[in-house]
Amino acid sequence: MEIERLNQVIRGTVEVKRKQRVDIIVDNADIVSALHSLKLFGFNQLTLVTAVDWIEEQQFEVVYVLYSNAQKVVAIVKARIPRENPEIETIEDLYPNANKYEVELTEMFGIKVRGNPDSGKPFLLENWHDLPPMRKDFDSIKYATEHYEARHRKENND
Amino acid sequence: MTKEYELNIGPNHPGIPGNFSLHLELEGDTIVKANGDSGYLHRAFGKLMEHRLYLQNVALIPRICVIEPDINEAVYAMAIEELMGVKIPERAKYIRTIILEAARVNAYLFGLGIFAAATLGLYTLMQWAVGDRDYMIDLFASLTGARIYHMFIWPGGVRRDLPPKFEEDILDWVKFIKDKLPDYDAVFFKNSMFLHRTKGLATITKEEALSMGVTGPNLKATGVAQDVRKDEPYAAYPYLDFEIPTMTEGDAWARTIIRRLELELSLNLIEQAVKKMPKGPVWTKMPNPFKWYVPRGDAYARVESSGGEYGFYFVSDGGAKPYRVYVRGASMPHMYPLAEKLLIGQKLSDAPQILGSLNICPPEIDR
Amino acid sequence: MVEKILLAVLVPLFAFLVGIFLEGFKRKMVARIQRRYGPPLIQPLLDIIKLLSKKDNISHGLMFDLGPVIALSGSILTVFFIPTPGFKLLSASGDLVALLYIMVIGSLGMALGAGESGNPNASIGIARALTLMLGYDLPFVIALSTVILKFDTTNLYEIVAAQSDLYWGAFLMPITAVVAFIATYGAMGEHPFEVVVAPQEVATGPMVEYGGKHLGFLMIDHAFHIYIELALFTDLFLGGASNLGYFFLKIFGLHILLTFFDTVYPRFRIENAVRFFWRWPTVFALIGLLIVMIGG
Amino acid sequence: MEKQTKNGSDLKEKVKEFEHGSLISPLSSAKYLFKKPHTLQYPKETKPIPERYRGFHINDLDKCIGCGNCMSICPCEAITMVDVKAFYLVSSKEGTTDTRPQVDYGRCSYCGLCVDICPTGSLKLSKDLIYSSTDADTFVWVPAVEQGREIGFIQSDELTPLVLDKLEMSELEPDVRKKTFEELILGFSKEEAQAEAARCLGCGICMQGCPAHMKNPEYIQAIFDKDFNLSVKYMLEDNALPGICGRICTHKCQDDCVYNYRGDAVQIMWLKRFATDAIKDYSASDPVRLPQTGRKVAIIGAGPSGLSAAYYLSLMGHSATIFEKNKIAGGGLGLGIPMYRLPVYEIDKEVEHIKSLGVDIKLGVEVGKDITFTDIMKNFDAVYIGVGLSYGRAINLKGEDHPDVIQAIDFLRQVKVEGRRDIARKVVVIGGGNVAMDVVRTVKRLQEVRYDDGNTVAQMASLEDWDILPASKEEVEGALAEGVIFNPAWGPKEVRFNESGKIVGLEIKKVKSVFDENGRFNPTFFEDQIKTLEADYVVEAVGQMTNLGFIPEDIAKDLKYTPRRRIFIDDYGETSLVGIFAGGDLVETSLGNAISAIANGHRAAIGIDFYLKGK
Amino acid sequence: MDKEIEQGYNEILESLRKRSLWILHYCTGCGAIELPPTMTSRYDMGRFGIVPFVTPRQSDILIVTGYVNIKTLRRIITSYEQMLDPKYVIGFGSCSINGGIYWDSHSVIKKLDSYMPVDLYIAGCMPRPEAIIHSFKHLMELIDTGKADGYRRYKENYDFYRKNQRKVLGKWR
Repeated sequence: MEIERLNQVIRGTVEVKRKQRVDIIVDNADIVSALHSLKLFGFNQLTLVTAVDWIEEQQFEVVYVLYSNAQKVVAIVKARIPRENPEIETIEDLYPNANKYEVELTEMFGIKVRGNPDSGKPFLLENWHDLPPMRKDFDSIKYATEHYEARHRKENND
Repeated sequence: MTKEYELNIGPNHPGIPGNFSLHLELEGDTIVKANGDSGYLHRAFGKLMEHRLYLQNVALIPRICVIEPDINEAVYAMAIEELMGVKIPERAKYIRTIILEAARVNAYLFGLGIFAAATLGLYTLMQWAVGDRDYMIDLFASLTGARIYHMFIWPGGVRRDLPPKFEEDILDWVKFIKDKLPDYDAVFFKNSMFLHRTKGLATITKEEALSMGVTGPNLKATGVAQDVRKDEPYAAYPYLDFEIPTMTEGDAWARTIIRRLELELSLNLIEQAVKKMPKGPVWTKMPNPFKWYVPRGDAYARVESSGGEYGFYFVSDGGAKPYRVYVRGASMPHMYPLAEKLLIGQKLSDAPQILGSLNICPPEIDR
Repeated sequence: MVEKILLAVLVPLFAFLVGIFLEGFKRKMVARIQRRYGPPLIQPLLDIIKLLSKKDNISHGLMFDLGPVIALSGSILTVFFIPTPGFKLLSASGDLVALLYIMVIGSLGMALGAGESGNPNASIGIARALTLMLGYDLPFVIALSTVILKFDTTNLYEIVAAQSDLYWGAFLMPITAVVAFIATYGAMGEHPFEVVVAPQEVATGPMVEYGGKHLGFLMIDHAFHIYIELALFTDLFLGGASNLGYFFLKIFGLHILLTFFDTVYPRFRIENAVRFFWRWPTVFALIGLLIVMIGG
Repeated sequence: MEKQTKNGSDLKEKVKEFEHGSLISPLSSAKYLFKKPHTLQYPKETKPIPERYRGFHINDLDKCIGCGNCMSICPCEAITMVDVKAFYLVSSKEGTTDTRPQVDYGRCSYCGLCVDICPTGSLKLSKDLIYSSTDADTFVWVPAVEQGREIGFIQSDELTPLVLDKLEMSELEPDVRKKTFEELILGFSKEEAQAEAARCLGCGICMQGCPAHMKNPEYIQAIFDKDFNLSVKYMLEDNALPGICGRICTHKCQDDCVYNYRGDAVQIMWLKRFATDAIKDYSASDPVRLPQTGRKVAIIGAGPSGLSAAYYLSLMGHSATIFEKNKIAGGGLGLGIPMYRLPVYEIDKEVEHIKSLGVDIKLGVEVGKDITFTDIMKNFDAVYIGVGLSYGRAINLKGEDHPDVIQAIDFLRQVKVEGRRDIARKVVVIGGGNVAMDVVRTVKRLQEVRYDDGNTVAQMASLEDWDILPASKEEVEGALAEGVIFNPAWGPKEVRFNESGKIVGLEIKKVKSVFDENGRFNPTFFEDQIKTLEADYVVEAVGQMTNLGFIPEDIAKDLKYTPRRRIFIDDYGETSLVGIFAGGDLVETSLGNAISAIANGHRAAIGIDFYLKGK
Repeated sequence: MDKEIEQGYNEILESLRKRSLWILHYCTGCGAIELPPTMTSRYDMGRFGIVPFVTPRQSDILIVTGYVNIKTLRRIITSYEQMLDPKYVIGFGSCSINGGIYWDSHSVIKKLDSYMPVDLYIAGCMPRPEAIIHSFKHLMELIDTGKADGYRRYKENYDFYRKNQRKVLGKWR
């Protein structure tokens, strides 16, 4: 197993974080090609796709976690994309189970996924008109207080 | 018989494992299209955790998956321990293993019982299995103080040491379940009617399973011995002697039998762990909860749940609260796209079996 | 005349009480196998009272309302035709052919009513019920023919009379008896043939939209149904009985057996169920018929 | 390895078992028809509830101090602290509040974190979790100890999220420190300070105990966050002299700290000291300064209360002028506190900081002598009197007018300001307070420096016994370690002289009781139990008094006093005379320590501001 | 006189009715995990004639097992309206009373009784089987004394409930 060789196949930084964990940081444009190479390299399972909202840097970090069944290594592929009009390319053709993760990405972060026909369809939420809820600038406490009334607590109930 | 129906199954439908629904398009009795509809249990744990201190989250996270809450606690603790570079005491590792395996047995007993009742109409197994599971729940209550949401595994180890006589009690329970297993086998697992209904049903191949990110018993049923307990051992698994059961058929029957075998394996693991458990402390001191900062960084912690690989992708910005947590439930790929694909071309009456055999846990999808 | 009216009340009452007792007993027995105590014996009665006392606020049209009534009246009518020791009400009573026709009324009423509800589950359930009927009716009819051939009569009273002194149909035609038992089992819709109601698949099928009083009627109908199927089998193969107590005991024994099977087998797929009935029971029914034809 | 392969083959065989079904095997379940069901027939039968069960709360209201940590840790916001005075008699002990936790069982998740965090251990969970009601509002109540509710989940001593043990402060070894006037507390390193700050729960119950109500949780949090400027900013909001308080404060806050119930209090004072030491000057930490108003305020006395008043007045935009009779600023702090506790440079640092805001400190100007009080009244818009108790109080001891019998305050001033280094070999200090401690430890140091043969004695005689000794524990322990001899519960009788008029000893008598039954100071003695302490020098450290002689008679006659002969002031420090404010040790609300004086000064500054605005 | 007879008749009915209660089989939240143990052999609530049933039409009790997501709320209300009178609602655990641990979630309602009448609340997170049986006994008592009248309240205050439902669900029908 030559994880070190990953450097030659992938444009981006590869760092062996610890045993069984590899961090790979790539550019937005290289996500699909990097994942493609990784799949050829043996990372045949897609564990999850998600995003992190780095609001101070005005960026989203899209995270793909892959698993190599043969080498027993988890690769975490990260790419930063701008927070304004975020868009990524779909990887559904590479990993069929990416579909719903990408749908979730659109729903929860507002990141558009090009090439995913379901992107933008409601998945977990129904009738949602506010900001995508997992964004840092969406204040769920405020939303919950405004929309769902709470029980007024009587004091000194004994 | 080519009349086309559209049929919504669920969310309040006994054939559906939990609160979610299926939108089916039928031609006669045959499913031509299946769409899952999730979100009935969506609580946005990722967001809720961002509001809470690290210790407060210990109370929150078991609620993600009610069938097997302890995996959440374990995986949460593991993620934080990795980021903080904390080593946990040996005894805590064993206690965690015992809890996780007992919870797994509970999940299997519950899941198989419900599977038998809610898909095949065999209520007897459910009545037995869920009833027998309750003794372990009582033991959990004596160990942790609560029946379902234990909030017992926390970063650094476990919350309390074992109560007196717990080792004997749990061994008694293991023996009790082992004695009951032949009955379960007789009435369900070796019942020709069950074989008849599940053999050859909804078969997946190894390649399909791998490409869709399928894990756990569903993958083991296709012949891949992938199990986090072996691949990336956590808690006390490195010290225990066990073999991952696999089957090659990949159908609903194999998936069910794998779970039956796993059940037995877990019972054996509990026995081993109880016998090997050393004395000593059970907790590495963690900071004061109000000033508990976790160093900046990210970690992906994973464990083997009863459904498959269960993980937290955990990001900390160095503050007192998690910055972002993504919960990777094992059921997500099992439902989307696996179940949606498997249902196509099947009879309506088999839909509950297929869903049941995949052991889909809706709260894991909705979170 | 008074006697007739009295009988017209007493016979269904007896059937109902037996049915409801068996239903209650079934729950107790199932519970026992499942290592619990189960509801009290009169629970089915309580359920029916509860259901009848409910306020209906939903109707899906006249046929929907009539369905359970037709089903129930069909069942009550059937009861009159089944020989019960000590009661003889109608002149045609006991005629096997007439009985077979009347027995269908109940299912038909149910089908009509449920079809009206517009719920796809109900339609599927009805389709299943009719399909299943096709399934168990084939071996059952062959078995009946065998019986008719054997005793050379279509009158149940005569059949019962012919079986006196332990010359039971079951001993005379064991194969046919087993087949008829299985068919009866199918007709009662218990596991593994519980495909019509199948809560997990079609959410109680035909009954999906029925609640309250409608469901109450259906449950009464079910009690009759149990009685009818078991009484018929008793009359055909277990030699009927000379008095009510004896008759009841035979039914009771049969029911214990049925309940036990119900508890330990999962459900068939509908097409499997039909295929099952058309395969072995039918073949054996034919063999039984052959034996009778050859052996006289 | 052998075993593993065996397991593997076992598994394969096991799988084979399941490959063929049977229609007969299910029938074996018939055996249960003849076995007793295992149903637990609740409510007829019950099962025992385990020891650790987490049910409804039980709260020992007497033990509970209302600190609110349970509320802060609750992940569901189920707990609110409510005022329980209406139905419960709350103790008025310091460090407690009138509130008790009220639990909303429409929120509670029964996690037990509140129990684990509870500092007093009053909160527990019960074994009872059966309650149903038609009214959702009845799910909120204040838990108490209730009949029939058994204790379930309780906290553990070892496995607690609290960090019970304090970080030991490093200090000079007794053998070293008794020979030097170097500061004996070495202070925290950055890591130590953070570790100690990390212990704070942030409940803020300590703020009540502090006379100045400093924002302890906030500045400790800032220390934990390594933002020392912010930390000092929080301090300066209520305390103009944080660095000094970080060294010599009586730290009432630490006495109230909730950790006292289960472990060691957070060392708030040392943390304060660390933060002020960590930044060179406070200019980045000053709270918002208001624009100049042009009003002038005179402040008499540059003690802690005067400096405090001046600081806050200048923050509010008034110009403050301080008149100090001594050559150095700081009042009692500058004159009386020994160097090993409070180095001079620390006072200078704080005074310079106050000066940097434009406060004019006129040193060596004694009101009544160099400038008259009337002039001040004429030239300034308001006057603040903070002259403190700058004169030692005599106890009318026989022979006390001897030159070798000295008042503590004079002695300390001589040592600190005038550089006195001579000392007798055998010294007795009368008194048991912190001043007495300062004196005796100073004496010890002087002796150690001057006589290197070790043939010296420094001892003290106090009325109070060990258990009621007013001096702080740390001081007593420090003194004991340095070799000071204690004579507690002995009262002074008279000073003994030899023929040449030199002191030879102090005769003392055994104390029967210090306070009478009403709790008033009224010592009684066993007149027959008498012993003599050898001494050739006696220091009286039993109290101080003030001298308001600088105020002209016609003004002073309207000045009201409290029954205990302190100046009467209202809530904002104003005396019975319009425009004249007072604070510090002069007034009764002061507890005779620096932090109270600082707090008085702050209060008075606010009062003066109101007064000036209204004028 | 007629009235008294009717009343007496009703009383008898109520006392019989309470002995047969069918639960709608709908796992709305995590509290549903404690229902199977209560239903099955260990606690066997079938002893009191309480069994799960499949469709709303057949059921008497709607158990709201814990938190209610807005997506679920819509289905619960539909199910509730489909049930036949008299019908009862049991709010299970903390979440149905005041939001529970999900008080700050953007998709979970806090006060169930704003949207539908609730006859009985059970404390706990989640209530243990004993508490569930206890509460069923309590509900039986309420039915016996005619106090479980949520379905009547729903009709009387229909506008109030509808307004609240609209507030969170939008104009959904």
